[in-house]
Amino acid sequence: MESVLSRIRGWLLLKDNSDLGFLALLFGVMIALPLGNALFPDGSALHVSSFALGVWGKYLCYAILAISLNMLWGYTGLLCLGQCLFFALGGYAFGMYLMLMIGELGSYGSKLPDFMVFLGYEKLPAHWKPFYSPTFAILAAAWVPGLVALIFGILAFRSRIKGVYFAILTQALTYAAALLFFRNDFTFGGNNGFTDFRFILGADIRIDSTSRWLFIASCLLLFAVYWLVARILETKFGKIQQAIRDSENRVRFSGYSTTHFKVFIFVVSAMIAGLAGALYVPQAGIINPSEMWPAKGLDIVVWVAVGGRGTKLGPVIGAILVNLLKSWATRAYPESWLIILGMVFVLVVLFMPNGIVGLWAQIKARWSKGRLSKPETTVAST
Amino acid sequence: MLSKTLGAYILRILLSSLLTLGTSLGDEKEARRLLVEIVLREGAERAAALEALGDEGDPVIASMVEAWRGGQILRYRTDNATIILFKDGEAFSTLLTGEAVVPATGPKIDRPSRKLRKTLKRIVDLIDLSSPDFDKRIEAALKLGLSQNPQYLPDLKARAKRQEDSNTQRAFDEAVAISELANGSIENRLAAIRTLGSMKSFRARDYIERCISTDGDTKPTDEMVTAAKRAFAEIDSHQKMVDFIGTLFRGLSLGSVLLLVSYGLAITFGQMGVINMAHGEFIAIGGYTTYIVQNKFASAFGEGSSVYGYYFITAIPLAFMVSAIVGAIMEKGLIQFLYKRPLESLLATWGISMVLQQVFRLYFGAANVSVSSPQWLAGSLQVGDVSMSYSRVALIVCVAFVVIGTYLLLSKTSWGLHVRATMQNRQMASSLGVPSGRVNMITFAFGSGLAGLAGAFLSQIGNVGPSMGQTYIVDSFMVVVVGGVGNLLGATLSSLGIGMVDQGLQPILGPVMGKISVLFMIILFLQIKPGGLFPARSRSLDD
Amino acid sequence: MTHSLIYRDTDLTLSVEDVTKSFDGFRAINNLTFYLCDGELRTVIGPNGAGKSTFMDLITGRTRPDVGALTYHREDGRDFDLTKLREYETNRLGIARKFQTPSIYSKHTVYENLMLSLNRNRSVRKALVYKESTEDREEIESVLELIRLQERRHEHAGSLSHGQKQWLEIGMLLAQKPRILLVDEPAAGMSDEETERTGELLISLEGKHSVIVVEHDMVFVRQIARKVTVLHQGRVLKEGTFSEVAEDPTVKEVYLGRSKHD
Amino acid sequence: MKKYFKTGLAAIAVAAVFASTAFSAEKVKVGVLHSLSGTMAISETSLRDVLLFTFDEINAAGGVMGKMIEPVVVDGASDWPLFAEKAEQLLVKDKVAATFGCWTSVSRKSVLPVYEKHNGLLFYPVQYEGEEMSPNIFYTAEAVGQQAIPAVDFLLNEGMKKFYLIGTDYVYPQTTNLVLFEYLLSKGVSVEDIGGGLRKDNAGKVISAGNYTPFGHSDFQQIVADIKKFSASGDACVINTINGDANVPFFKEFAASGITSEDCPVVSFSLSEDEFRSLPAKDLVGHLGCWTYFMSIDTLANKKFITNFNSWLAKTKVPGIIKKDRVTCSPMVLSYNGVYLWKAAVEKAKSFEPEKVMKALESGISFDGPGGKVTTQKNHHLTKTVYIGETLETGQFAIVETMKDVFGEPFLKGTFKK
Repeated sequence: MESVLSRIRGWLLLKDNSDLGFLALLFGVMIALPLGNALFPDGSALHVSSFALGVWGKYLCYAILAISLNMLWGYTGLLCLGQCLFFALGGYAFGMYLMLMIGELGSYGSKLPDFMVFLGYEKLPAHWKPFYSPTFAILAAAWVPGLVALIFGILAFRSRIKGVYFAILTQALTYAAALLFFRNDFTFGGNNGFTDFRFILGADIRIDSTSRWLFIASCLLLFAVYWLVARILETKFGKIQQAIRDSENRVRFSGYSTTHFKVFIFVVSAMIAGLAGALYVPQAGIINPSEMWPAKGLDIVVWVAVGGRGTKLGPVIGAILVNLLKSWATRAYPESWLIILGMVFVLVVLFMPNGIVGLWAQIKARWSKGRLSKPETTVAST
Repeated sequence: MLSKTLGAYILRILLSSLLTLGTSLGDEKEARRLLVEIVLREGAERAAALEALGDEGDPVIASMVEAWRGGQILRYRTDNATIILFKDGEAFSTLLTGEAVVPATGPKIDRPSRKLRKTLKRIVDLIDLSSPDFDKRIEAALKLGLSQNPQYLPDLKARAKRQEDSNTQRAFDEAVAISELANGSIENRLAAIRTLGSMKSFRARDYIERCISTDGDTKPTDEMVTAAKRAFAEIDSHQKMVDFIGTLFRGLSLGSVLLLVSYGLAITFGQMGVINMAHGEFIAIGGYTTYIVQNKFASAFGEGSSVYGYYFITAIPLAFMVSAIVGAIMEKGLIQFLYKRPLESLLATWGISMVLQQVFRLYFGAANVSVSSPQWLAGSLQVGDVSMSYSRVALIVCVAFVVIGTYLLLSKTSWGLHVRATMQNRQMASSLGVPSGRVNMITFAFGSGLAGLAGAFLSQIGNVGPSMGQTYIVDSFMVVVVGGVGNLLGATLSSLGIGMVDQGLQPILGPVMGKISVLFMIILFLQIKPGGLFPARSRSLDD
Repeated sequence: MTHSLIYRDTDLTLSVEDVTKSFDGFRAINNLTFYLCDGELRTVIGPNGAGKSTFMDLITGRTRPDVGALTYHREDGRDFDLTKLREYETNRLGIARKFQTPSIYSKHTVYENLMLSLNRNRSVRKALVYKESTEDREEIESVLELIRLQERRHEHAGSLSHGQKQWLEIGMLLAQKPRILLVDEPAAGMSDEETERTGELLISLEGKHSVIVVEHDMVFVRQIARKVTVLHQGRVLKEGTFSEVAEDPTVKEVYLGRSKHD
Repeated sequence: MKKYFKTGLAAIAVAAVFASTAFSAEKVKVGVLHSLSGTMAISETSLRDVLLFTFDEINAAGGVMGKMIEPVVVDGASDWPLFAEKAEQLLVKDKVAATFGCWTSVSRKSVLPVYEKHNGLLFYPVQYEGEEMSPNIFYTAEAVGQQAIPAVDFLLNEGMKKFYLIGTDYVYPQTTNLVLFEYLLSKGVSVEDIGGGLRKDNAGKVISAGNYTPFGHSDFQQIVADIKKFSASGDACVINTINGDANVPFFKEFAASGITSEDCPVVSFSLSEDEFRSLPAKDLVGHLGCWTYFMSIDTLANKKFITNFNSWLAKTKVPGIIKKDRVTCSPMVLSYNGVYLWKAAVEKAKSFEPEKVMKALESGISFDGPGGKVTTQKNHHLTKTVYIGETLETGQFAIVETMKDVFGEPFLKGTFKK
């Protein structure tokens, strides 16, 4: 048993058993849920509805998004309030492909997306053309947010904008982008954004098997991203990342260009967020500029904080739990769910400074030797 | 409400005129009779009565016409006749005589049609030509001039000679000239173009253009075309000037709004390091307080009463206090545990913000609530060709007070000293005997109170609703960051600067692109000055 | 000028010439000139606000001077203009700095702290693929021995005592194999015994590295002092041996006289 | 690790409980999908209220085909992907027979594929830009031809010569203005007399006009100054497609600048009685609105509707419903009509099957609603009466023009030629 484990550890280049546990669970979910959807009929106890599959697929995308923010905030101490921008950009990139795949099934029966026909376009704008290729679209879902992050990151980190300044600036960035995308003239559908997708990679997007494959894809991406983060954390790079969080000056005075490191991690994180967005859009069925609205950026921060920042599992748990709570409460208590959710945030901040993941350690610390020790907080610098 | 206060005013005039039995009484009676006639009659009779009314010229007509428009003229059917009533608040009087009556059953509101109202407005304007109120006189003259109706021209001309005030003189001259453009002889038209050009009247621009267009009723002469060209140049350069000054004012006014909403934040965030995402909801508390005060005044004194106008004066300190108290409670219950974890304060206050918004929705309803401006804040101040609304002027004045007041509080009081000491070094200050717990609470309450104050003022120019604060939160953080966290002078300059740039860009780029450009300019500005205008200095390396 | 007496042209490592730096009109450094020789142990003293921190900031590239030249002379004879370099670049040249408050990675182990301080594999790419070599391990072990933290190598740095943290930071500096060490108040918050050991450690570095020690504690300064530079109002007030400096009336007036009860 | 696994299991269990909610025999479930929180809650909560009222009214009268309506209220939270999720939840988990909901076009667009996928039935009640016709959506809403065009006709009749177009920067205002621009040109209004900034296509030809502001814009100084300039020479009016609460700062600025409705009337398409509750009505006296229902309509049906609604409000125990000073407005009545049309269609089709119900709706069903008779059309829109009203100081409209039996046509762009 132990040898099997260590062999798997060897394959995955990971040292931590809990990482393996999570990845195994994820693998199980990836197999079990789609099987439950495909094999068991509606009404069976083991049946997983396509709706549930779709919802969980979205949660997984949120989890990836949360991980990408955690890379920045939890491990590098850079609070980005504009992570939603990268997510949305990735979504838009893949959404463009999906829009083109509608073909002549739109309201006007034109090859152009409906909103273009309406705005009087006679031919497809040049920057839309490459998006007929799904490969290009998926790559763009990573490099477009990556490029934005690169430019913004170089500007911000070179002039040593950090802490609250960085947070507010990223908020300004996403706010400006949202306003830009709201414009009808910006060739991305304005406020209505992209909807009514029909085909993805040749498959009808509305049938169950597509939902299953999208769910599996979400699991795989989460798997890959989780592995990547866990792997990076075990390298020297990961240690420098955390060193930057705890004492950036020392890192700088040890001969490291912290700017390079921060830009790198910012770009990687943006690309991950973009890919999550790309997978999210076909499952949510819509992308519009409100996904970039500053409030969305704060939502992601909340997920990470609730789950436990600076931990590998925290963002995953936070994203899923908060959204599960939201899904449930908007149906069960449509009038007062905001109050419930708001109070949960306050209580988590007050009593669980390390989030849900940290709760375990917190309780353990209290019980062991009856000590009333205050939990050590993973405080990223402001 | 405006018309109701007006109604009270009319009633007072009525009473006094009845008592003194002044000379105007006869005219007034006639005027009232004609008005009743118009209300009651149809078609041709109405038109005739209108004509007659135009000749009458009693000031009471203007007020009554205004009351008619505002639904204060009612029809009341008795057994044998229809009586026209004038309603002031809850009291009724007959329109014909002004006697107070108590109708037995509900009278029905009578309302003039759009077309009739347009004509009536013109008659009122004609009457206003001799109004003792210069502003009214100017407005009336210009309106009649712009109508280019030849029948008013003699009247305008005659009165133009009798104006002793330079402003009214100018307005009459302008009105006459514009009317001449359509009604005068070729020479008169040429002279009018020249006059209007030298007056730099941009009201006249379209009219001059029409006057020299070849498809008009008379062919323009070459001389007229040259004169028009010169006039256009003069008008356009004046227009540019006015636009520029207008933009300056609008920039100042937007800057003041930004300053007001961000000043509280500059204190709680800048001085205390608390990122209060619920700041916007404190603004909303201020707005709702104003709303409640307004309603209390309305139910206690009636909307028509003169006391009602003071509701806003009462609401300002109350809005401050209510928000300050809520702020103090929040500090004691939540924020004080988070001073060492500023980013966590962001999350907790975000939660509070969600809760507060939904509480507003459940208590006041999801829809926005209506807050009306007191009469003394309605309307606008006209300086040359630039108009500034009173509510915005009041806002700018208030902001000046807030800035000076805060400065004095922080620099001249012992509390201010304590605040500055605590903010610089929390531990040191408390070991030196500064009651840091209390200082923190008061400071946070003060910052929240300023947000409430902002809410009270914003109720005069914008929405009061559950999410009113969200509109401003991103902007206010931007202001604080650009100014330099913790620096009130920086916040002042940055809000005025952002306001000016925004308003300066808007005419060129439009509101949306203007706003986007401002955001990008802020991002670039922080590249050059990463700490804002006045960066907070710190000796510690790991700041 | 005072400095002209005490440097030899041949083995200079650092020259600071006519440097001025002001913040908002306040001259933190005022026309300062300063030279440092190879292997020299120099102590810099001065009252609060004398410009000591700014002086270090200027050398390490943390701030830029308004006017003046800062030059680093490498062993191979090449000169580098420090006013154009950033912190990590000056550090890679061989200038290491210790901060007043211990600046270590408290969430990392003592061993990792030192590993991250080694003077190689400092680019993003190399950090991603870094594998520890025997050489690296030996180097870390030798530093651990020097700072006497072998026993605690796998503990989190945050759990060390204040003095140990100071030592760890010095160890991290040494792991960088620097040519110049800038040490800001190394004895602050240490017990007498720790202070003395720190002094011994610093003295042992003499000859191998050029060391600038900024210090307040006069007992400590007396212990380690070779040549002492007194800064006052952003300029060099006096340079010489400890006793020369201590007996100088102007120094007494501006500094010693006032800090008697410190 | 175990602990996380347990949490996951618990979550799955919770979801499973939802899945097994039983479908009741003597009841029929319908969905109510509106934003009760977030920015759109301002408008949409009233529709929730009126829908709940309508269901109670129908239930009191015996229900639909003998079945009691059981509403399932969900909060879309002004979050468009959440709208899609909630829609799917209603269709898959709750198996609702029909859904009444959405306000913004983007929310409708986001749920449209869901309704098509699961073959559901959605009634959409709010004036919109048209250019859409889903087989699964029934639009009780006003199309552009039932609002903007009649209003402009009215203004042209009034002798207006200059038209200033303003709106919020999103699809509805831009579409409406695009259509209006074509329409105004076709009526002989010259391009120079259309204000608010012209948009040109690549060839330099003017294709539309309009001054657009961001959502929730709060500073209208510049625009009002521009309108003042534009209207200085008289006979000008403003066509206002500003969305929701941004109207408040606009009208406050407009009134403060001293322009009155006699000088330059503003006709608004997104301001109903419900929005007027939050506006100081005196600032708006004499400005115009155009809808297919006004609260001031003087008919027995309308009076009954208002009285019943108010007495329902007094009784209801649903949290968060404001009981005092309530008004009714067009989107509310169109929601109300939607429910009754659905009832009639169900009874005609003798089935709750969405497909059959839609067939019945397409066949032409009439209902005498509070706003007059409405008749369903084959194109999923309604033929109805259009009213133009003038704002009173009470926040009500005085009806100045009534146009009967106006056909609802969603595709208008390009139909007007000079």
